[in-house]
Amino acid sequence: MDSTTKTTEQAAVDGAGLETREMMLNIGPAHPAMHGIVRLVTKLEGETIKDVDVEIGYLHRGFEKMSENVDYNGVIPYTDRLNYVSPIINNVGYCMSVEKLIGISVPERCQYVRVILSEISRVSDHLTCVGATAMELGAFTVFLYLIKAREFLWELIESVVGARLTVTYCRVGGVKSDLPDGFSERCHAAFAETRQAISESRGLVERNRIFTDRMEGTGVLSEEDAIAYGITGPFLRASGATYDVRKDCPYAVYDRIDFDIPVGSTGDNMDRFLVRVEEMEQSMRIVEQALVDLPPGPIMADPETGRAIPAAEMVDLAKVGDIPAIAGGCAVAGPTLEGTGRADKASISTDEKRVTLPPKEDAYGNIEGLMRQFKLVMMGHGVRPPQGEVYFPVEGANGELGFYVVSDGSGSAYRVRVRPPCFAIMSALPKLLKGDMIADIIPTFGAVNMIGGELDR
Amino acid sequence: MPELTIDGRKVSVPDGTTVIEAAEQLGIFIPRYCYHPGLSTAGNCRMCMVDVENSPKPQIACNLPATEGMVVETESEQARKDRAAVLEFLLANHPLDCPVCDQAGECDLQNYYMNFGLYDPRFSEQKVKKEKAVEVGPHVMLDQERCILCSRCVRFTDEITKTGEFGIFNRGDRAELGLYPGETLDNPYSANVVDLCPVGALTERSFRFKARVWYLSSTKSVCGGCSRGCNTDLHHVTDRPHLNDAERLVRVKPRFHAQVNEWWMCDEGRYGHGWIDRDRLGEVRRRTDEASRRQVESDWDAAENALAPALAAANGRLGVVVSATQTTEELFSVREVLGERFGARIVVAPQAPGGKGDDFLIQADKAPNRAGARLLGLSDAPADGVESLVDAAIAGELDSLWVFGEDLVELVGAEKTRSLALSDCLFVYAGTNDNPTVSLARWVLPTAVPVEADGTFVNCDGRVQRVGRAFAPLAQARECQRVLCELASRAGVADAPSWSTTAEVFAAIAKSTDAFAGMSFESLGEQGALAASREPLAEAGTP
Amino acid sequence: MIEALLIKLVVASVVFGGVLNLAGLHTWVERKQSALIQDRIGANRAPIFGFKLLGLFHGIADAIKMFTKEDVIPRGVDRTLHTLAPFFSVFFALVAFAAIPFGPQLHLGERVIDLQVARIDAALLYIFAMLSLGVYGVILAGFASRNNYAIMGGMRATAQMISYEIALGIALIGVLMVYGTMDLSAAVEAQGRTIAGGWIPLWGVVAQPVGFVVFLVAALAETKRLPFDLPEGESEIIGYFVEYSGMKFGMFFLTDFLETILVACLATTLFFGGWQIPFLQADGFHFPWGTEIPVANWLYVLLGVTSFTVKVLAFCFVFMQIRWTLPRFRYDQLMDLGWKGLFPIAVVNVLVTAGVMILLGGQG
Amino acid sequence: MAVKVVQRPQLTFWEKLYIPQVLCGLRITFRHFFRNLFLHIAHRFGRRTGERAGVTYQYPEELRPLFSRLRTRHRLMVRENGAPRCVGCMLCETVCPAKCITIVPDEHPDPDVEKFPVRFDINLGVCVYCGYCVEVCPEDAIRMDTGILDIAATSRDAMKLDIHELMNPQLRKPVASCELDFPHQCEVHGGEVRGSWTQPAAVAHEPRMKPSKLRTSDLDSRSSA
Repeated sequence: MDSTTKTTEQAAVDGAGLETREMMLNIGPAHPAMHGIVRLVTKLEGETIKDVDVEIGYLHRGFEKMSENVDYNGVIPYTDRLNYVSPIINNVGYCMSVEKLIGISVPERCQYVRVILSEISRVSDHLTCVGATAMELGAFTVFLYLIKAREFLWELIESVVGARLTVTYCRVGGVKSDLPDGFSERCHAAFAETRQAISESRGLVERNRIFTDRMEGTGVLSEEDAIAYGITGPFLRASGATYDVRKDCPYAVYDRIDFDIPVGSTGDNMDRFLVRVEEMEQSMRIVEQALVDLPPGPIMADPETGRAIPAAEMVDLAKVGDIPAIAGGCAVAGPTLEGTGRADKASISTDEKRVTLPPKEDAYGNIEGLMRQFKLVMMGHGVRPPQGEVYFPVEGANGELGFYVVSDGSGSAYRVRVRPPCFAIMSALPKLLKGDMIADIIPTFGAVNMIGGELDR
Repeated sequence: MPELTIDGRKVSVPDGTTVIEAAEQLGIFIPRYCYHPGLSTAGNCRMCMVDVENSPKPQIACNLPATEGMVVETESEQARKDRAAVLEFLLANHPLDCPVCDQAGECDLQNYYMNFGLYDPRFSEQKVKKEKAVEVGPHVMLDQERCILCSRCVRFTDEITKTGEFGIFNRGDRAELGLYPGETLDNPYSANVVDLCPVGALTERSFRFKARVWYLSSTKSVCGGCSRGCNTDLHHVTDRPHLNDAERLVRVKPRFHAQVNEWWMCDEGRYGHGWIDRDRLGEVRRRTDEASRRQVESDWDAAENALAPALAAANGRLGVVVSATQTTEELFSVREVLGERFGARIVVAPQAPGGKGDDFLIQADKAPNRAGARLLGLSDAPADGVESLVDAAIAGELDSLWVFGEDLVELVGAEKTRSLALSDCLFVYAGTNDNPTVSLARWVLPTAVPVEADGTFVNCDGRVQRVGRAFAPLAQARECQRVLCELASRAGVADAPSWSTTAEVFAAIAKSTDAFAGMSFESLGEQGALAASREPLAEAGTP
Repeated sequence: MIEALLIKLVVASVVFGGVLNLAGLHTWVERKQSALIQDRIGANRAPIFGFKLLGLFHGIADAIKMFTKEDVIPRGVDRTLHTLAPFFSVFFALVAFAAIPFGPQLHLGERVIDLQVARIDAALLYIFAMLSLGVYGVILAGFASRNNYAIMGGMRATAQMISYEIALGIALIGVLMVYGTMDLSAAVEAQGRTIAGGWIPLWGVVAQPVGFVVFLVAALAETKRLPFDLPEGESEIIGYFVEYSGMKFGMFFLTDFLETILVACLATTLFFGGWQIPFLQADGFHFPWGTEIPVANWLYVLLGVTSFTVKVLAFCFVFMQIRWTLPRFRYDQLMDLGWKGLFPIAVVNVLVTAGVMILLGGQG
Repeated sequence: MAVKVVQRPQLTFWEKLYIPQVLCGLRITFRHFFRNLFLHIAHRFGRRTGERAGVTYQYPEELRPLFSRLRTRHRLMVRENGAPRCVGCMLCETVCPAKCITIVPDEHPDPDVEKFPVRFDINLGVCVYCGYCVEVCPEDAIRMDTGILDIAATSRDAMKLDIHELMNPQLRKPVASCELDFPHQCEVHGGEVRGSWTQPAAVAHEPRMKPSKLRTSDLDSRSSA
């Protein structure tokens, strides 16, 4: 504050009676750089920013309130739209908090699958963030190279999940489906493309003085300030702190995987850029290790999963009571349900029958499975965690993503609260921007990687 | 008074109590299919198996009398395994019908599987086919495949209605529930077997495929079908109008009340709710002019503007016909506003002729609140009270005549009603449903039906019971007491009542009427309370 | 007299028509080139009778769109200036082309035709003047829009154009000194000479390599395209034309392309021999190893015009490539580069050139 | 904890002069440019078709290869006799987080089916493509595997798919004809299908309940058929 007033006084002296006025500039809510919806009310002196007021709330979706009105699994599509660039991490975070609330753990393979897809999501998130920052600095080609790489990762996600962005993949007590055949090979191929795109993009900008001049020394935030603001994730690590939920409070199987935490030294935009670039490499490393360590699912261990019976036939036979004809068979349902059969279900979902839907064979072929299916879907009958409250953090792409879930013992949450990583960073934005030039909003805001979906919920 | 231990907790119960009842006292629920407190014990489903100390075998809790020092385990590993095994047997021949079964959502097979079963299915034999979708009576549908042969329905028809239509035929896995040859399940209490059936074997025909039970909301209420006042649960759905042909009230289920109806209710009351969503009066209507009988839509404001001055000028030249189907609160507000403030002559419409009762639940008087009217002092003493009132109106002795909810055409005949319509008397009809009288009135005021408004009925035994409010009044319809309060204040009455809730009206009743003294709307609760009355009430017997 | 006028008219219409079409074509090139750089396919629709021609008609579609779009004039703007600004921009960019020679003299019978709209003795000064006046369009647009973004864009553009014009001008002084003329035709003709025993043509880039680099950078800055597109900076301040729509916006757009072409023309004319082809002289090829191929005048002119066009297009291509490669400067960094980088280099270049010329005895 | 401090680029003198890095960048962009240009031209002549010149697809003409699991527009599965597989159990309507499914069931003459939907609408303008409906369907009656991605429409009404469009993905509004075999017959009037839900189904005209005559002996022939 002191420095600001001083410059004003100084300006008054320099101006020697010439009247100078501050210029008010509304950046956003409809502004190309304000991806997502946010408004920066800036006070400018020439090109220099004297004051910034960040206004959020344009994208309020009512996530937390909606979560109270649907059952526990019904919240998952909503979490897709929190950080819509890395939705799987949100899925994982929410599901793990509910699992903690119920007190169940998921099979190891499921944990690996969650880690693999989370890290792929993280890479795609960082690709978007780095690419968008570069694009807003004018390097459009970099953006498209990185988006191209993201495309390969999204195809990877599509092959597992059945959607690219609105994944709805995790379930309370597991994930929807197992990894498909040939996932590992496709994954390596996609990573090769990603690495190529990243290296080309680095070649275009990293040592280019135009770029480094824009990034270095702008948006500087010290480690103490970052911690004081409650900032987490790459933004905090760029300032030099080493906090990472995956290391400090390991969940799933992160404690078994070897990876580094990249940290910066000065806490400027250049560090954030470099930390994100390095994190992508580390994430790919994690995935590669996890693919090696992935415990084999029963599909691989036991090829004898029974005769394949089309689902419709199975339903019809079961309906007339011809159970011998379908007993031991494996249901061939629609392609979107690949990887949800009995063989996969055991390795990707907990065996707690009160939490997860039955394997398809049971739902189609016997009354117990059918009843279980109904009980879990019918309103007010589904998953019912015991009374209690729980907080569970995961390392989202932007930092610590925590879900605080309160259960009153009924079929839907009493309260769901998200700790979105963007929120803390956005509150530090005025401090980051004050004193910089108007053009510095672009790299700084880009490095914040503001995601309206999780910021405003 | 034997004292026994169930799951480590001690309880002492009267002699002859079974373990299942003793456990219930402790709040421990033992799963059961065949056991029903209102029926004799059969003990054939074997679901209620518990571990008893010093007993070599598991015992069925429903038929095991509590004895001194008995130690019962309901949650031991053995008991769990037993129950799961029983369930597995029961489900062996159960068809995969949840998708088409109306019971899904309130089915004890589903509930117990998730709570007590949870075994991995092993059955891999051909299931036995039996008949599906059999009409066993006007209200009930039977699916023999789904039946688990608990025999509750058989015992109901044997013990409660004593009509004995049902029986279990054949043996082993061919055993099936059926009607005795030549029988149909058409006794007046037939639909109770649907409530009794723990699975989807017996379902209601009127509810068949109308909605899913998990969409239904429930409101505690009282049946208005006769003066018995059976306690009910109203099941309704308002957020999915495509279901149940857009009718909001989907079905009525009896609610246990030890003194009134126990677990049962008659079919007449259960299926007599169609009028709530059919032929309802939706908007205020008025006659275009004196001569013409054409009615046009109007609104409450216009109605109050027109009727309030008429009331203010009535000065005793005002007649009111009320109905014993109205809640006590409605009747009371009519008495207080029209009777006390405007000096109206109030006549209660007499009991409709031809009503038949029986010695179980059904009463001959089909009006649910005649006792309430009597307690409020609105007696239907002269049998021709309505007729003389209408005559007076036609003769010009009355300035205006208000009719609440009754069909004058039925009471005094079409001819008289028509001449009333043509007379100078201001004929106001306030009611819920369309009838021949409505089109003759000068003003038609739509009022809320009991399920759209709170209120109380006083049954034939003098029990004051609350009618629940399930959903908002339809279209422009308003609660009767609100209409009257607003009219009174619009007419400039100095001490116009200003009740805003039913509880306030009831408090006023309790203050002014001895029979209700000491009661409050809240204290009535789910069980109701007996009105203190010295007068003999309508002839009635307890069930 | 009338005949001479007609000839001028034809030449003028060929030049301006050609340049405007080239600018239109630029939109297509920009799309397609960026697409190829970025592993995309680029615009390939807008068929006419089923012919798509790799999306060439998108320019026409754009033009139709621009013309038919609603022309919004926001409330509170200075209507006159707001309307005038785009015309200013386009006009000055366009008239500057008048001084560019795009081919050698054409002999038509006994008539000698200059392939140049106006042969001006101080052509370079004229072009500078026109370029400088172009700033008015921008500042007027920014000022008249009464919009903070626009005014910032206008101020940035003004500062940038004025700063870089100085470096640009000084960079060209070296060239002037080498050729000793401000007449562009004469400058081009001067570049027909060779050095090193006739092996290397004495193009400006050979004589003035540093001047060329400075010119190229400053000229790019003049065109307000990446990495110097601060006045637009679509992710920062959107630009001085933020309040324009329809064809008025289209005119600013067009100006951008026209200026690119103008700068490419200038670079060609001053540094890459204009319409000259190495070893080709008015009467034919004279190769340093002694071979001579006679060439008729019409062919000579044709080759000259082709050579000029190819060079201009090549420059446009490179400019475009740079635009899709580099990020954008920041305002203060841009000023630093202009005043602390290019300006001193240009001055030193002039001094060195002068020194060398004195050493070589007055001739380059 | 393995911590890796990122290396900030230290620019050399030459790099600070912009030019080398500009050239370096141009090398990358030129490489892409000429490679893609070459491939485009080669593709024109039918050569090197194995390598793609761009990663983008020409959408309406050229569809991206979709993974089998991709959730696309819904369809209702059809029995061999042309009737819908759906029995109207409403699990999908219940689970749908967007509440975009509307089902009205009715009695089916076949006692083994019992129930079928006379109305099954999905409002695609509201659908979030979570796939829950497919996952919970106990009859394998609804699937999201049509591969149809272009579900755009010019009105909100056209985004509401009725049972005809769902059972036959080829059908789009206005429905020209109804070939579907319901227990009732549909009639098309100017693109509008009537007879199914405005009018009660044909079976409803008959006595609503028909006692089943199915015996266990019939089973063998049924299951073998």
